Amino acid sequence: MTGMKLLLPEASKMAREVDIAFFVVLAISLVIFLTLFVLLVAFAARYRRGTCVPRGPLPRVLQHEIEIGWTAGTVFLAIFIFWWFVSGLPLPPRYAPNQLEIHVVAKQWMWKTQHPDGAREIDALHIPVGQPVRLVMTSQDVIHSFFVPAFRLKQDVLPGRDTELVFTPTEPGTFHLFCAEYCGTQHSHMTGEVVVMTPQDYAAWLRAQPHGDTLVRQGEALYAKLGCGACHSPQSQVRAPKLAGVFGNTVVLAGGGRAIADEAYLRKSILSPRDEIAAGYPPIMPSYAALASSSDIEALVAYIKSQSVQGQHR
Amino acid sequence: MSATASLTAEAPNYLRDGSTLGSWLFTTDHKRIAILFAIGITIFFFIGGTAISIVRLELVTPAGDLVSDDTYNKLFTIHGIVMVWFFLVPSIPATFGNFLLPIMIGAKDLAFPRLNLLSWYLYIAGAAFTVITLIAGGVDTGWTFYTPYSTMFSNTAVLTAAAGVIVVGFSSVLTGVNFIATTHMLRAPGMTWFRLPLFVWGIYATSLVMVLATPVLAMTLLLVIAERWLDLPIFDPSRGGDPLLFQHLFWFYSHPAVYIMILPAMGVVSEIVACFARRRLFGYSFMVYCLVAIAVIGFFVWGHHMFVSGQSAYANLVFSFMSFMVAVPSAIKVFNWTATLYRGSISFDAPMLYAFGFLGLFTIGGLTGLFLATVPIDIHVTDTYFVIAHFHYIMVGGAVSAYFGGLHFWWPKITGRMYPGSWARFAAILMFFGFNFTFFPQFVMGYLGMPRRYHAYPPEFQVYHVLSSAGAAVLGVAYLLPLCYFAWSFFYGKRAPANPWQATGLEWQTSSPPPTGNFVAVPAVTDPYEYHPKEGPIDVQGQLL
Amino acid sequence: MSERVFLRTPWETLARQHVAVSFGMWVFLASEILLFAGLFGGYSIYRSLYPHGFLAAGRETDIVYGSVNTAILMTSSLTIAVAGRFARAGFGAAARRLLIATIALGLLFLVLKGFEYREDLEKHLFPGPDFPLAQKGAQLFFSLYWIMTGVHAIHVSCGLIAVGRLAFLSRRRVDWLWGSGSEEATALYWHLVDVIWIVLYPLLYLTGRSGHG
Amino acid sequence: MDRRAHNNELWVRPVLTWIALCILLALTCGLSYVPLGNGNLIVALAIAAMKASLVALVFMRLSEPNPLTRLAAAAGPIWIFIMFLFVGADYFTR
Repeated sequence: MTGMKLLLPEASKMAREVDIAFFVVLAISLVIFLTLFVLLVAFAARYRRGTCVPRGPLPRVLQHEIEIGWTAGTVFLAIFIFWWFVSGLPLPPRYAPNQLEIHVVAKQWMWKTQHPDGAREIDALHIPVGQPVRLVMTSQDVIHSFFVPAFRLKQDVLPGRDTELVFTPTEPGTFHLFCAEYCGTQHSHMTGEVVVMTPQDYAAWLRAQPHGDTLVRQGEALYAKLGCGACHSPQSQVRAPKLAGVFGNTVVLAGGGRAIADEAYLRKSILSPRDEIAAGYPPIMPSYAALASSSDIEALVAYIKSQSVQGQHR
Repeated sequence: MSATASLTAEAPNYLRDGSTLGSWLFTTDHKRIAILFAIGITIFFFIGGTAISIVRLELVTPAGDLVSDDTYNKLFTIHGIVMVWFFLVPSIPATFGNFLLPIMIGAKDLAFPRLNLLSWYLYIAGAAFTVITLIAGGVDTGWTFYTPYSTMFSNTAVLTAAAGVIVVGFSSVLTGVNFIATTHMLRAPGMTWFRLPLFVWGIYATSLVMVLATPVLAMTLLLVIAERWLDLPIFDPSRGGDPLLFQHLFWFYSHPAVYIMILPAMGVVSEIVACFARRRLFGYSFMVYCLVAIAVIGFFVWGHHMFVSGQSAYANLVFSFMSFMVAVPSAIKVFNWTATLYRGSISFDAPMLYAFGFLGLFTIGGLTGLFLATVPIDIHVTDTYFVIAHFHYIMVGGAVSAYFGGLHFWWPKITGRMYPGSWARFAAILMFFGFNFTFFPQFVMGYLGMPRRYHAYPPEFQVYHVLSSAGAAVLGVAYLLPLCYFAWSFFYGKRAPANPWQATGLEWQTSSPPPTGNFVAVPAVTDPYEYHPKEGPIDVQGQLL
Repeated sequence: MSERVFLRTPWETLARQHVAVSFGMWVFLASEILLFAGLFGGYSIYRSLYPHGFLAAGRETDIVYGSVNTAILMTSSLTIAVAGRFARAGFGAAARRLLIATIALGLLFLVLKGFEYREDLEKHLFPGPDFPLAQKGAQLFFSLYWIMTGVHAIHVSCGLIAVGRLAFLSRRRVDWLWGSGSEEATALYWHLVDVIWIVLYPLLYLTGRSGHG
Repeated sequence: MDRRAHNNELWVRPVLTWIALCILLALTCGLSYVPLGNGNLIVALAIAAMKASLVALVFMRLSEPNPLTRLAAAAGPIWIFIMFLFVGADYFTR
C-alpha cells in the first residue's frame, strides 16, 4: 500500500482548468453545506425540547420574503455557475496542423495505439510533452472509455464511429490509462499507461521502436490488396469517383444534398457505399464492412487522406 | 401486563382480520398489501446487501483475489438491479404509500384495491425472473444494460434479468395509476389539495413520474431482448444501429427514477421534521411547488449521464443547464426543513435522528450533484467512484434514511407496537456514521481517478477502499439491528396508543393498528401540521397551548 | 336495478366510481402512449439517418393488408363506442351484440395480421442473412416493423380478452355492462389500441409509396 | 329527451365520425402515391393526427368538458414531445 494521496498530478492544460472549476464548486458547496450544518446544529441545540426560548409564530411578511429571497438566490447561483464554466470552456482547435495524430483502437480488453510514423503500442501511449495531441479513437466491439485521470480527460470509444480527444500534456511522467466504461469480464484489466516524455526522449523512443508501416503505408497496401484501384484509379474502365484530392472537398450527392468528404464520410462510404452516392456515379460499390476491420478502415481513410494533402504524398 | 393479556384486549384491526395464508395472499386491503410489499422489499434489500458485501470484501485488496472477475461483475450487477428496481423504487411508495395514502386523505382504501393486489403479484413475478436469473448464473451487464455489450457480447442471463425489470416496471405503473386516481378521487370532505400532507404530495409526484417514465424503460429493455434473442438489428452499430439511442431511452427513465426514489423520501422527512420539531412546516406551499417542479424538471436532465458518451456538445450544455435548474427546488426544500426547526421544540427520537441524517446526507449528495452538472468536472469524475458516492448519498443517505425514518415513525401505527427507543437511536447513529465512513472516501478516490466497476485496481487506491469496506461493515451491522428489534417489538413490544408522537395527520386519528375500513368515525380534516396556533404565544416549554 | 350490486369497496356513490374508473384508465393510457414513445423515437432517429433505406423498406410492406386492417380496427372502434352508448341508454342486448361484433372484428384483424406475417416471412422480410434489401437502414425499418406491430398485436389481444370478459360477465344481466364502469374503461383501452394503429399505419405502410424519394 | 337528439347522441354522431375516418383513410392511402418528397410524410402524419383526434374526441368522448380527463389525455403527447425535443437536441446538433 502506498501512502494516502489527496492530490492528483495536473499533467495537461485541461487538468488545470478542471481543477480550478472543481475547487471553486467545492468552495461554494462547502459554504452552503457549512451554513446549513451550523444552522441545523444551532437550532437543534437552542430549540431542543424543554429549553426556555421564545417560540412564537413567525411574522407572515418575514416568511414570504425569506422564501422568495433564497429561491432567487439559488436560481442566481445555479445560473452563475453554469455561465461561469460555459464561458471558460476551451474550444479545442480541431485539425490544427501541428497536432500529433494518434489512432486508438479499443477492443475487449486492450488499447491499441498507433503513431503517425507507424510505431504501434499495446496498452501504452508515449507522447512528447508540450505537443498538442489528437486521438482518433474507435472500438472493435463494445463501448469503452479512454480515461487518463492526470489529464482530467475522458471520452467514450464507440464501435462504428470515431470519437476524438485533443489535449496537450504539460508534465513528463507516467500516468494511468483506464477504461472507464464497463466493457465486460476483464474491464478492470483494460488499463495501461500514458508516458509523457521530453521531445528528445520521445524522438529517441520512436527511433528505437520496431518500425512497422505507417498508417498511410498500411492503407496503401490494403488499397492494393482489396483492389480499390480496379475501379477508383483514373485508368479504370469502371466509372468510379477519383479518390486523390477528394478529402476535404464537398461532394454533390445523387438525389441532391451535399456532404463534406471528411473522415466520417470516407469511413461511411467504405462501409455502406450506397447510402450517399456521389452524383453521376452508378451505385455499384459493395460494402467492405465484412472485409476490412476497424483498424483497416482507419488505415484506408488515412491513405485516402494522404492522397489529398499537399506535401504529404508519399 | 403480559403480552397475551394485551393481545386479548386488542380491538379489531386489519392484522386480526383473518389469519389464513389466503386471507393475506388474496387480500385487497391496502394495509395488508403494504405488508406484503414490505416483506418482498426486505428480502431483496438483504439479497442486494449480501451481493455488495462480497464486493466490498473483494475490494479490500488491490488484486482481484477473493472472487473471479466474472463473479465480481455479476455481484455488482445484481446489487444494482435488485436495489434499484426491487428495493428503492417500491420501497416508500409501495409500503408506506400503500399503507398511508388512503388513511391520510381519509379514504377506506385505494381507488382500485384489486389492481393494487395485481401490482404486488407483478412485483413477485418480476422478482421470480430475477431469482431465475440468479439461479441461471447471474447477469454481468451492470444495472444499466448498456448496448452493444448486453445485446451482442455478454453471455450471461440478460434476457431473464431484463424481463424481470420489465415486469416489475408494470407493477410500478399500476401502483402509480392507483395512487393518482386515489389522490384525485378519494379525498375526504374538507381535504383540499393544499391541506394534503406533504407525504401525499410526494407520493403523488412520484406516481406521475412512475406512470410517465417507466413504460419507456419497459420498451427499451424489450428492444434489448428483441436484439439479443431474435437478432433484430436495433442498437447494433455494425448493422446501422446507434448504441447512444439506447442510452437516451434508458436514461429517459433512469434519471427520473432517482426522483421516484427521493420524492417520497422528501415527503416522509417533511412529516417527521414537523412532528418532532412541533412546528408547522415552513413554506408549505413552496414545498408543494418544489415537489412538482422536481418531478417535471427531472425529465429534462437525463443527458448529464452522457457527457462523455459522444453526445453532441450542444446537447451537453442543454442538459447541464437543466441539471442546474433541478438543483434549485431541491435546495429550497432543504432550506425549508432547516427553517422549520427555527423556534421549534425539538425532540430526538429515532425518526428525527434519521431525518437529521437525511438532511445532512441529502445536502452532500445534492451539492456533489453540482459537480456532475458542470460539464468539465463531470468529464473527469463520471464513471468513477465520485459518481458512486454521489448517488449513494442521494439514494442511501437520502432515500434509505427516510425509509428507516418512516419505518420508525409509523411502526407503532402499522403494527400497534412500540419498539425499544434507545436501540433505535443507537442504530440510527450507527447507520449515519457507517454510511459516511463507507461513502465519503469514495468521493476522494473518485476525484483521484478510481474508475467504477473495477475488480482489481492500482495499489494507491487501497487505503480508501479499506476505509470504505470498514465503513460498510459498520453499515451492515446497523442495517441488521432494526431487523432484530423490530422482530422483537412485533411480538413483545408495548402496545402503542393511537397517537404515540402527538402528531397531526389523519392516520393518527384512527386506532393503532387501524381497523380494516381505516376509520370508525369520519375523521376531522384540518390544516396539516397544526402543531401550534398560527397566531399568539406558545408555551415556553414548547407545549401546545 | 340497485346500485349496491356494482358499488365497490372504497366508493360512496356509483357515479363517483364510474368517474374514477375512466380517469384511472386515462392515466394508464398516458402510460401506454409513453410505452410506444421509445419506438416512435427510434423510428424518427433512424429514418433521419437512413432516409433511403426506410423508403425502400417501406415499399415492401403490404399496403392492402395494412389498409384493410386499419379499416377493420376503425370499425371495431365504432362498434364498441356505440355499444357503450347503447348500454348507458338501456339497450343492453343491442350493446352486447355490438361487443360481440367488436370481438369478431378484433379477431379478424389478428387473423389478417397473421396472414400478412406469413407473407412477410416468405419474402424474407425478417432481418437476417436472407434479407432481400441491401440499403442501409432497411433492416432497421423491419426490426421496428416487427416490434411495433408485434407489441400492437399484444395490445389487441389484451383488448380482446377485456372485451371478451365484458361479453362473458354480461351474459346473464346486461345491465352489468352499464353498472360496473368497466365497459367505459375497456372501450377507452380499445380506442387507444386503434389510435396507436392509426399512427403506425403511415409510418409502416405509407412510407416510400410515391416512388424513389 | 328529444328523440332525434337522443338518436344523434346514441349512434348518428359515431357513425358520421366513422364515415369521416374512412374518407381520411382513403385520402391518406391515395395521397401516399403522389410524389410530394418530404411532403408525403407530413401529409400522412397530419391525416393520422386528424384521425386520432376524431377517435379521441368522439369515440373516447374527450369533447365532453372534463378538465381532469383532458389533462391525463394531454400528458402522453406532451411527454413524447419532451422526449423528441431533448433526444433531438443531441441528434440534430452532432
